[in-house]
Amino acid sequence: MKDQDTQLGFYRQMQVIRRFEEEAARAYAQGKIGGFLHLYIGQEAIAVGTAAALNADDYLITTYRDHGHALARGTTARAAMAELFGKVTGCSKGLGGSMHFFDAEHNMLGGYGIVGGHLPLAAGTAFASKYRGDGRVTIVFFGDGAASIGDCHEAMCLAALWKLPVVFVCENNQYSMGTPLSRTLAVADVTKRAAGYGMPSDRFECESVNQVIERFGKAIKRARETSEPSLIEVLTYRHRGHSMSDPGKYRTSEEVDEYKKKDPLFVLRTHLEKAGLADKLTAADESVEQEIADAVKFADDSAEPGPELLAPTTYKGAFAR
Amino acid sequence: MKDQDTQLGFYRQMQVIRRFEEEAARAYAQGKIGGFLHLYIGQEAIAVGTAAALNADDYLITTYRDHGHALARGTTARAAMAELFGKVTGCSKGLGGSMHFFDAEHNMLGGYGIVGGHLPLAAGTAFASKYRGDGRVTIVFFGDGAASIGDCHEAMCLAALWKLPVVFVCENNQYSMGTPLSRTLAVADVTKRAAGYGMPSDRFECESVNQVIERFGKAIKRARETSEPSLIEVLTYRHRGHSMSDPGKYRTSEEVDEYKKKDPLFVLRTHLEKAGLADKLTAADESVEQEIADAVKFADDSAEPGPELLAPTTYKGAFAR
Amino acid sequence: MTAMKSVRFREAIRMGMVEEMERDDRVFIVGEEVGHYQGAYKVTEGMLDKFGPKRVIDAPITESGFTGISIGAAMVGLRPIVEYMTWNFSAVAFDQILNNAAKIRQMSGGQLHVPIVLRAPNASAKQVGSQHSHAMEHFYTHVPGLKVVAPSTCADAKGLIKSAIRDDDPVLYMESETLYNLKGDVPEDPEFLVPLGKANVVREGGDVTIISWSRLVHISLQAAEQLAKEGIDAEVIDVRSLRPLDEETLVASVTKTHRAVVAYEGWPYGGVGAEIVDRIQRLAFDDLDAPIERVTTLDYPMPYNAKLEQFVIPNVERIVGAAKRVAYRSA
Amino acid sequence: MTAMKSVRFREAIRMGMVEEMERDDRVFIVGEEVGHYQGAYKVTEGMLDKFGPKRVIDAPITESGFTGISIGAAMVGLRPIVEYMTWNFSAVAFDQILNNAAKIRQMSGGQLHVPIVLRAPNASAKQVGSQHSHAMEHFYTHVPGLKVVAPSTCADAKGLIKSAIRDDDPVLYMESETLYNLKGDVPEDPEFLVPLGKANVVREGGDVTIISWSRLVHISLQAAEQLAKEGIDAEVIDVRSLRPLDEETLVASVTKTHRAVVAYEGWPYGGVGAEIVDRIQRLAFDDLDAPIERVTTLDYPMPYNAKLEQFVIPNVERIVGAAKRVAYRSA
Ligand SMILES: Cc1ncc(C[n+]2csc(CCOP(=O)(O)OP(=O)(O)O)c2C)c(N)n1
Ligand SMILES: Cc1ncc(C[n+]2csc(CCOP(=O)(O)OP(=O)(O)O)c2C)c(N)n1
Ligand SMILES: [Mg+2]
Ligand SMILES: [Mg+2]
Repeated sequence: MKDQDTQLGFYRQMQVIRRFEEEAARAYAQGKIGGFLHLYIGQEAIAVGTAAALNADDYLITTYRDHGHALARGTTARAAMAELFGKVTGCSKGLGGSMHFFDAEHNMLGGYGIVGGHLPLAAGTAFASKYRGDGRVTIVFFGDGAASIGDCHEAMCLAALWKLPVVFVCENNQYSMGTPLSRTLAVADVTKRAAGYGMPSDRFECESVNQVIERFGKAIKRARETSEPSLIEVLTYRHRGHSMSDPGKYRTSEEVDEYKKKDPLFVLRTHLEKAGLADKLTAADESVEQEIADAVKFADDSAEPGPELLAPTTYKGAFAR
Repeated sequence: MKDQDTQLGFYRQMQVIRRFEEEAARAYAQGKIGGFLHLYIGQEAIAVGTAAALNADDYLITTYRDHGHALARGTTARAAMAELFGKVTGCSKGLGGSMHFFDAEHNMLGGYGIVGGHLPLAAGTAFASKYRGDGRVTIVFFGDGAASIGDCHEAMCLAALWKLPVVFVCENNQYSMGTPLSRTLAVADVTKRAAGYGMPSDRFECESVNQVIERFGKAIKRARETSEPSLIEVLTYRHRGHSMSDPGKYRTSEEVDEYKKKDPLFVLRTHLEKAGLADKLTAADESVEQEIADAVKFADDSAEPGPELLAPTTYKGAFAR
Repeated sequence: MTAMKSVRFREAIRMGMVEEMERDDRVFIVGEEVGHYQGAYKVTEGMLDKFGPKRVIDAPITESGFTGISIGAAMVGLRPIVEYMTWNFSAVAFDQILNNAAKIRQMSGGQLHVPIVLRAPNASAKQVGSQHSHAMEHFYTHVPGLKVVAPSTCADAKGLIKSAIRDDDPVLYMESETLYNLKGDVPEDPEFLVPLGKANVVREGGDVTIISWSRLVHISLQAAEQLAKEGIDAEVIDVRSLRPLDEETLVASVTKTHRAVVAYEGWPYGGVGAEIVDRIQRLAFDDLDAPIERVTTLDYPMPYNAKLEQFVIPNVERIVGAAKRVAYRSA
Repeated sequence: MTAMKSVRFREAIRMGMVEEMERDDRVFIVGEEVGHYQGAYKVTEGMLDKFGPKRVIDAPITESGFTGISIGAAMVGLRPIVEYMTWNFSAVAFDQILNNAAKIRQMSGGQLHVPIVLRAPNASAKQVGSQHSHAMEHFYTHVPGLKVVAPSTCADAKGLIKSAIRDDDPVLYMESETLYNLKGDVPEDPEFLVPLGKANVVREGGDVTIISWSRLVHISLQAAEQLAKEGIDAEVIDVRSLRPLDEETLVASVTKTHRAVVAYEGWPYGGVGAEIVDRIQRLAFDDLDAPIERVTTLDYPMPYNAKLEQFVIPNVERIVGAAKRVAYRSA
């Protein structure tokens, strides 16, 4: 394990995401958040490891399950919570909502709601990097449920053909909504596709932030140095239902408990405790609580976006329909 | 080589397709045929072998390059030529044209113009066969240029997952319009995709009808007996441009000549000549000439479809828009 | 007398599908989460148990693929029902619907046809945002070869889904998540059918015609109540069938009221609303005493914020305002 | 005085693209056969030689993929031109256009925008049949976030493609294969721009307004000649920009002529034509002396047979007939 402060930092980042979403779930129950809310709880190590493995100016694009990636990348809990509350101080001015977090400053180029539709966009930002020679890499996330859709295929075909600096990551949490992998895919291993695209691949079960940094790091390096795309499959697990409206009845509580024992956040906490860092962990937890409480208050107190925002975000400048 | 009469039969079938298309090209130049006209010349052995390998009630679906498959399956040269001439006696009543040959009686379920869009349809007819347990197999053809498009991927994913009795055949004639394979695919071998779908595959250069019968036969048998889909890639070559409007400048005449020497129709003819069948070949050629001449005359003489056909082919029965 | 049963809208759809699946074993349903999960919005609840996995089929996220498969199956004689999780996701299957479902009858010179039903919730739900709030009828009604219906009541939900399933051409059936819990009486008679192409006058009135469908029918009825208080007697028409469109009923009403408002979800440019305006101005020109007004979703992508969403979608106030303007009771 | 050059329509588009690519190295073009093959319809002829494979990019048949890639590239500052072989094939990229190109500015709260041009030949060519003859403007104009233009002259072809490339939002640019050989004068000035949102009165007249765009402008002008012989003086308007739509110019004309015919390719249900009808009846109600008529493609998929194709697409006769009817010169 790398130096303890770094680990403590990762712990804190994961804990921010975890606690952010737990509070979001509560706010959803209170009716402060509407629409869909897809929680990332259980998968945080991936977002935190990704952010650590990337340069600040690399691009990240993901699905509607986007809170973790935004927070890890640098979006403040305030801006994130305000977005969920539909406030103008939100990262997408309250126009996007949970599924559409955008934070251009932190090169978080969006959460997207159409399964598969964002993968070509990521190949496109990578295309732009290659075109300009700016040395940036794009990383894009998709679910196991997205592996069969056309745009996933087209994005990979084109990225491989044109050698675009993009890393495709399948966050395989083993379910697409209520459907287990075995009923969506004829093969158990998504990376079996890579050879057909002529792309290198990697596959592992996510245990820790370090491991994510190392494994993603290789693919990011390859993209940056030789402009070669990669396909990575990370086995992970979401503790909650698909979205707030899903009770998740299709999984046994044994299965969920089994995975909770392997939860990277829980494992790291236990490890750091054993390493004698209990006090620092408590301090971290407390500061996270404050940060989240502050975010909720900020979101509560913020103003809503007004109708005057609609025209200039539909088109630039004056426009007659 | 199987018995000589059978071979002579294959020769005749190929010759019908070849001569049909040569005359179609001429009629196109005379303005009797409009729109797009994509010739199959050079690829005939595939259509003839396919028809021989299938049962009469098996389904066949293909692209806009569909004359060969229709003729081999049993569509008369008359109905085919009349369709090109836009006549009501055509196999699609003159409403479809070259790209949209349909002959339900012969289970030729259509030529389709949107690259990739017909592959899910073929998985669908196979789905129906499995649903009904009618023991039929569907075979579907697509070009090398179609391998990267979304619907190709989705059709294969679903056929493999649901174990549908369908054989996917990539007629790899090495060009999609003016683009050689190397500029459309990152891998040289389309069947590399098969493992990612969990599908058996086969790949060969088309030399003869016999070989097509044997190799396709295995996949058809697998589909019929175990309801397992397959992916087959057949390397082939089109002697002409992509369509009548394409002079084919992107290929050297050396390359074209090289392939003409390997032309399965030419090779078979030479072989049968050497086997002492020159007279029978001449007789076959003559009867083909008559058949095609008759088809042209029939097409010339046939009536055009009238506007009264339009409403009942848009919807069944009376309809107010 | 016909026996009636009080059910929710989602059950009415299900009743219709179940009856037709019992009647005709060529009918099956395919879509994401329609089976084990019992339907993303529980429309198909219990159907997997009843009909088994051969006829109630969970599909991976491949809308273009399973739409195409269903079209292929329909070409050779099956009668598929495709459920999209919402109509928004049909956008990735747009080519299949436009180029195959709608075209195969004609391209084949009438040899083949495509008896298929595509159904899903449509238009706004609550705060589902930019990519999940489309009113897709405005795209699909444009296409000859397709039929499009959008019921607003439980009885119509049942009667129209049954007619759609029995129809020999592709029928696109549009629901609304916001109506799934609506209660209403439906005839139990398994031969109860609501024909495609017939609008329904749901409130008679002499001063202005309000034309609407799906969720907006309920909003329009509220608007009519309010107008009544202000002395304007509105006739409300539930179009139900968007294509074929029952222009006779629309024209007859406008011939009586001389004024019309079309109120529905969807953006203002083109679409079903503009088509209705065109028909009325063309077929009832001399009877019109005022320009026809449309009350639509405003011309923006759907914002997430709840108040902005309400601002953008049509509401009672805007309908009342439009009705008053066409009745020259305000500017 | 502006120097003029006589070119063909396809060259006018190319001139515009080349000038913009010379001016701004963020502009590139991607599509099937745009490079080595010199363009399926030779619009991009010579561009690969001039700009090299980095900026003139041959794509595999993956319309959704390369549209999405171009949107992604535009999000971070490039200015892509996407050529579809024809607009028909954009149907497989429909979701990218609807859900990404049109939505990203708003979904992101204005942080990102998508300066992209999508262009291709549109509508009927000659006997290309059912799946290759779509007039796609009727789908895309419905969507806020998109702009749609369809020039009919060489000068507009050049001026509008340049404006489209310089625009900061997605612009869909619709050509016609049947116009590619048309000759006309275009200004050589690299700052010659035709603004989006401005219609053009291409023939003045006082009796009836014929509203049209793309290929049909030329047919409408022929109809106007014929009408002139019969004593009806038609004003012909080339809409050019379908969204934004220049309603002022349309209304001003109808206010003068009191009668309108809208003539264009595309099916009758909904679409741009219905939208134009709605605007006129709403904004010029009191000035209208007759119902507005539309002359459209008939409500069928496109048949292959040449005579049936001609029967189905709008022609001079049908426009003349409609104009006479609205002028009450015939029944
Ligand atoms: C094209 C499309 N079809 C359907 C949906 C509805 N939908 C949203 S998320 C989802 C499941 C996705 O599962 P997966 O890809 O495994 O990602 P996860 O939610 O597990 O992170 C579905 C079916 C959609 N958003 N887009
Ligand atoms: C979705 C789509 N994009 C583009 C086209 C235009 N197009 C027709 S055929 C063709 C080339 C196809 O090549 P290939 O798949 O190799 O088949 P081949 O013509 O060689 O038989 C193209 C680009 C189309 N028909 N559909
Ligand atoms: Mg998943
Ligand atoms: Mg090819």
